[in-house]
Amino acid sequence: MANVNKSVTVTIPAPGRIPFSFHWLQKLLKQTVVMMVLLFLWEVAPRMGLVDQTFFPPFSIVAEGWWGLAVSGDLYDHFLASILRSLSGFGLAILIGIPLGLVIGWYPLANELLNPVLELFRNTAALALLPVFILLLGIGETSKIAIVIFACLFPILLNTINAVRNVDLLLIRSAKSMGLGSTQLFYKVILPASIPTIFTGIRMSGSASILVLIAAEMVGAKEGLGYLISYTQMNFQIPEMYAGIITIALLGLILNFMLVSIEKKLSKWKENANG
Amino acid sequence: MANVNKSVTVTIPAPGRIPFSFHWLQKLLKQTVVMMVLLFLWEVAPRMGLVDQTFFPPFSIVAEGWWGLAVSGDLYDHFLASILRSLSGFGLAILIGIPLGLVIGWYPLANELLNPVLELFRNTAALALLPVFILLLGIGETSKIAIVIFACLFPILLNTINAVRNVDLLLIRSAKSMGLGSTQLFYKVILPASIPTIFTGIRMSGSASILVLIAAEMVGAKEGLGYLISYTQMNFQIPEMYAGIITIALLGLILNFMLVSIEKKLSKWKENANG
Amino acid sequence: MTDKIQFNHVSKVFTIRDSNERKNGIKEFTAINNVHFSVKVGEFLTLVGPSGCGKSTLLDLLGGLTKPTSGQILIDGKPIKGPGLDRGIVFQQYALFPWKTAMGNIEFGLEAKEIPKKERTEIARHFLALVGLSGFENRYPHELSGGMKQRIAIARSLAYEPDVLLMDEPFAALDAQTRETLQTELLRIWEKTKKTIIFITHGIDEAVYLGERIAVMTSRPGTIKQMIQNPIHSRNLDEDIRSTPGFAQARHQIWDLLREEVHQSQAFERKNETA
Amino acid sequence: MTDKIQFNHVSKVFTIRDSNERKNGIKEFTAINNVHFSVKVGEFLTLVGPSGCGKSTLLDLLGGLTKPTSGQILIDGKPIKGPGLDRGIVFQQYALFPWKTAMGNIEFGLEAKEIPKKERTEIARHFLALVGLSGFENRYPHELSGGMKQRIAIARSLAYEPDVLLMDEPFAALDAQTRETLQTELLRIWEKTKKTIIFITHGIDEAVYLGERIAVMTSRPGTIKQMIQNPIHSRNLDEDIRSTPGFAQARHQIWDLLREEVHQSQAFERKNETA
Amino acid sequence: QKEKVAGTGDGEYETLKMNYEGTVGQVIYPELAEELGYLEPLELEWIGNTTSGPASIQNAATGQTDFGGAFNGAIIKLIASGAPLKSVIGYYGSDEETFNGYYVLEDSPIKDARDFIGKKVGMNTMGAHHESVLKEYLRQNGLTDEEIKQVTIVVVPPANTEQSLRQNQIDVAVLGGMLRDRALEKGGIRKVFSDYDLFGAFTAGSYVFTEQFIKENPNTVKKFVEATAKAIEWARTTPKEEVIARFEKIIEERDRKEETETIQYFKSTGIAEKGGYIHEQEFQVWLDWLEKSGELKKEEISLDDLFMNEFNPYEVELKKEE
Ligand SMILES: Nc1ncnc2c1ncn2[C@@H]1O[C@H](COP(=O)(O)OP(=O)(O)OP(=O)(O)O)[C@@H](O)[C@H]1O
Ligand SMILES: Nc1ncnc2c1ncn2[C@@H]1O[C@H](COP(=O)(O)OP(=O)(O)OP(=O)(O)O)[C@@H](O)[C@H]1O
Ligand SMILES: [Mg+2]
Ligand SMILES: [Mg+2]
Repeated sequence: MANVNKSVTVTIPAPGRIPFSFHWLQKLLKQTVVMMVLLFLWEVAPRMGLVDQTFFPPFSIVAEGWWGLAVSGDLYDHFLASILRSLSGFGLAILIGIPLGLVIGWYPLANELLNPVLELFRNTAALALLPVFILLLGIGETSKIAIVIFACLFPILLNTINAVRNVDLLLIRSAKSMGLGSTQLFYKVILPASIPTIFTGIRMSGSASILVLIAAEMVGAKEGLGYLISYTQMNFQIPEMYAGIITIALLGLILNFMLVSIEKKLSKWKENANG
Repeated sequence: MANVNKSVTVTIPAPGRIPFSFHWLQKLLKQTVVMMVLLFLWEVAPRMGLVDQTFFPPFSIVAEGWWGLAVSGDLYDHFLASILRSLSGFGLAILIGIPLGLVIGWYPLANELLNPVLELFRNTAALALLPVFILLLGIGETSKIAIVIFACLFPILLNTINAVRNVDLLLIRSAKSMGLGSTQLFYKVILPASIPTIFTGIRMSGSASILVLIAAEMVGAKEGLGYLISYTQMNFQIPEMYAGIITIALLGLILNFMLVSIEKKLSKWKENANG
Repeated sequence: MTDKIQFNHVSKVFTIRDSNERKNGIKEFTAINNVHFSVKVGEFLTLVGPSGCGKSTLLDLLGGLTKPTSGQILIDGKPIKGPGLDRGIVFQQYALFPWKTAMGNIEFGLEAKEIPKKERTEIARHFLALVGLSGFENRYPHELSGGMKQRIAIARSLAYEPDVLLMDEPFAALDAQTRETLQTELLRIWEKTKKTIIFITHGIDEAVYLGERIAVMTSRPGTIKQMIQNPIHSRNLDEDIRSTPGFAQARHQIWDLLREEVHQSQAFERKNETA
Repeated sequence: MTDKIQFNHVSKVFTIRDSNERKNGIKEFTAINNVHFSVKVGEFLTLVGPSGCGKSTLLDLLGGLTKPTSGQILIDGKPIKGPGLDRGIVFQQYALFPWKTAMGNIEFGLEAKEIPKKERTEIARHFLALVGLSGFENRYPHELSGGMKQRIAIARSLAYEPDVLLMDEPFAALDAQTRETLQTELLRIWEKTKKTIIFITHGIDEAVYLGERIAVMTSRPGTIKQMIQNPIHSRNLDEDIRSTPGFAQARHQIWDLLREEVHQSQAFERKNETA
Repeated sequence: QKEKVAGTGDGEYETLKMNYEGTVGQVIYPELAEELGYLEPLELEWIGNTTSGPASIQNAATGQTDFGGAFNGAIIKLIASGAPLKSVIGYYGSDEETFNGYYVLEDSPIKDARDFIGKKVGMNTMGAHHESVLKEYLRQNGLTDEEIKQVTIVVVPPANTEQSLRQNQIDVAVLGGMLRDRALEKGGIRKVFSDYDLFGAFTAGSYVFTEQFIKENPNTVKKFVEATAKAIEWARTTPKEEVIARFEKIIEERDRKEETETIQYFKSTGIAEKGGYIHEQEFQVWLDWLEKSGELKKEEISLDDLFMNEFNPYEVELKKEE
């Protein structure tokens, strides 16, 4: 899907808008306030007995638990294990998906033949295959990384195929008129023109890599954030469990932020690369 | 993300292409052949001992297992349970996400305030919250549907917000020049203009709903395809496990197909609504 | 004849964000300055001027989409309150609603006027025929050529029977042949309906061909530089009036007037852009 | 003067899918028929004709992007083998590579010619200056106005020093002022470099203003209807040549020739479209 | 929906329907009690299958189910974390036929506790029986806390346990019941120790209710414990073949799309005492252990907080014996 963002952002002026120079600071302030209110609710609701304090401890206790894990170094170990798995699966998916997608997209026959198979795999929920991966690859790193690869591969592969197939015909003709051969055409036109669409796929894969990994780590792991959550849950260390969840959310935010930054850099020649 | 597909499909002519009139039939034939080859490999590889037959039974045995489940009615029960959960979670996410997104997108202040919170939630892997949902909502239907809602909500919500914010300013001005008030503007311009982008979100949610549900059903359920898989795995009914996986893949395909059809119908006024 | 529209010393100042300065400074920017002229009932006035001189701004003011910073605009002697169905705007880009058919688009303004469905259809059919597009009722905008789209936009503005038609370079994006055809058609419609028309254009030929009077604007900040009474009266629409000496002479006069303005504005822009 | 380009009874037939028929029928479609003319070295030929008469097809043939069905096209007496750097094409839409800066785009053809980096930059700078865009080296296409983009496209075609420049309605999408400026610039460049130029246009004014000779084509299937030697020779570029009686006369002659063709082609299209 | 019956006198049950989680392919004693008619007029309402002991008692604590069952150590942890639960009757344990063994490959270098350091032990749940027994074994054999920490615990789905061991993905596999019998049939593995070796015959896990549920439904709970105790006694004293046949019947009749294969491997209940009566020692071991390892503060919890036998019909008889 070669998505060209053609639209204009409509900023409907709010009545009584504040002078512009303060705007940025004001925004940050307001957003902080919203966050504080949410945390305050989290703190107060269990203390007032609105929710069961044992299973939904107040934020301060969760924060304490998080700090304990952080100081002991456990959190870092789990975090590291998860991010390494996620990144290696994700990275391998990129290394497999992009070249394969380029080839499939370039040869219409390949695309025609493989399309239904790819559609089938893409629509197979990765987690349904978790038992298969465990059966075939065991419970070690291999199966965890493999399932991350599986989950990440299809968004990247299908976006790459689409990107290649949707390169503007005009650009191809233009390059041909300048005497470019097939190889040069591929490297100098098809590839750069495809990058933004490919990156959409990469960004989709980024969140998939974490989602699937968490589930995989809950089964047959000895470290990682998914393991941390299920372990602490089983041992009724509820604050620590929430600490693990918060860490995963942060991991997701960081990964997304990184990908958006890279995307912006790579497609700075596009009008609106929206995050 | 208002994605307007501006690109042209480049069909690079393959050498020695076959006369057009047979094309469609030929394509189907070729694709069937590819599928058959894959199934043949699945059949032969375990029989030749390339993979462990216990954990990767030949296709015929899996098909037999599938047939057994289908005839006994078990498969239907599991399938029904899963699809009902998936659809109700998905449906509720739509019912919540779209109106909420419309409101947030329409009021810039709301968007400004809530943006970081939404980003945080969006990047929190839904499955990490599975223990929390179970703790708070129990192991019944509520928590399973709730996690499906969570997973589906954010793609829909964020796409709706973006859709509203990116409505072409020109159309708004045009409608205003015809004397439309705020309410009419919303119903007659903002809403229809947003539909395609909203639908992108809905389609993303569709696959998320299945992925997450499978994982949720693996923990604490008494029926559903996820339960079927984990249960059969525990009981060494490996062919039945594969049968469950195949059924999930089919469920994914069907849901995707349905959503793409609806999308095509709703955005037939668009140049290229690509699936 | 009485005055239909009166501009009384109208100025418009925008406050814009100064993107050059880091500190989010604000800048005042005078788009049009002390514009003072009037248009008679049933008159066809064309308005030419260099790019960025404030032509569209002037039209927005007249359409009630923005308010003047100083001065007053009167229609039928009364000041403008906001947008209204007494004025129809045809925007430079065809601002058709992409999700509505040709018919639906023409009916749009009529819906706002709350005319019953049946009557609406009748009126829409009439105007569709007027712009020569009977038989295209159910086409969506993307299924129409540029010229057809613009004709629909004109039909839409005519359909709700505004007294005044405001047209902002409506033919700019069309190819020469279509443009000439539409110009001829517009004159026919004007003669038939006797609306008051203000027509903005970049093209000197167009201004001379269409206008009873031609207003030439200065470059930024825009004011009316000169009002020219067009000497060409005989409107035999099937004759090649553009190739007559009278046309060439009028054209030359405006060319001279505009030349200094265009040079001035281009020099200004180049300075700005390289800065 | 010797002939640079020779069209020897060239015809082009497309086989197209018949979308009306259900059975995927094929239809033969003659785009141009028995085109026979030649262009001298250093000549500026303009080509006018109704929409769809095969002008672009003719240019594609000349550029080597497609092959004639019958007949032969010679350049310097030798038949065309394929695309080559001896001919430069400027396409109707600015076919700039969006991921390359203005400089990068101009250098593109030079890269294909394997000119060393340093020299490339020098040449590119020279041509950037020639089209009056020094200082815009590092802008990406989306940061340039339409007129600027087209000037870059022209500079790119000039940069690799083709003997023949093929231009397909290069100024069609520009506003009138920019168009006139570019026309003047093109004539300047032509006088400086003495290239052979074939220039396709819809605009009669443009054809008369630019061409030494003007080829008028019939409507579909296109052939050369008439070759007109343009009587206007004195090219004082700062004079308003378009307002002289000589110009008006030449314009009128072509207008008459085209009128019947345009009517014929429009009738044909309307029939087709309502079908 | 629970049907409340007014009054608190004998025979008037406050709640007639009890929500519970079952176990795939197995029959739990309350189910057996229902089958044998001991439970009447109470009824069991199956709401799903449990995934692990800790999850089961957690669901009981949050009111998802009315009772749950888990390893005694897990029960202590949950009570310590603030959930007011009470164990009422034991329901599983180890004896010489039914036990969990810690197996290694025939040629493995692991011979005794010291060899576990730095190795991976695969088991199907964390925080429960297998883990605690392992740690107790290591502790009894003189390993320090530091050394015990170096033994890695890996969660492995039951179906994969044997395979993982044979593929060297884990060094030690905890095997019991059907899994153990199947693995032993194939051969090539040997036992390092078992929970039975360590403790002798002992009851390891109990059913729990929330204190609130017990307070509000004393008669129901009493009836439940009585019936379950009698069912346990029945299973303890009836010939194996007959028990298996009864289990098979129950499984077939309840129609939960299960296999009856697992049940064929039933050998004994493993419950050490009559009617599932809970001995102090069965909690004390884990309490001590948790206190020593620092997971619990000393005297944070007393035995009285953990269990009660007063509903058990065999209490009187057994108390006398003591
Ligand atoms: N909403 C706005 N905020 C700030 N500046 C504006 C706004 N609208 C227009 N301008 C500025 O006012 C000037 C006049 O704009 P306007 O669109 O009226 O020009 P124009 O004569 O229609 O030009 P063109 O012929 O290119 O359409 C321009 O410099 C433009 O940048
Ligand atoms: N690749 C192709 N396959 C089939 N038909 C084609 C192809 N290219 C062009 N045609 C058809 O040939 C005819 C001539 O097309 P061409 O683009 O040369 O016209 P043109 O004179 O350039 O028109 P315009 O002025 O609108 O650009 C058109 O009817 C077009 O539909
Ligand atoms: Mg304008
Ligand atoms: Mg063309």
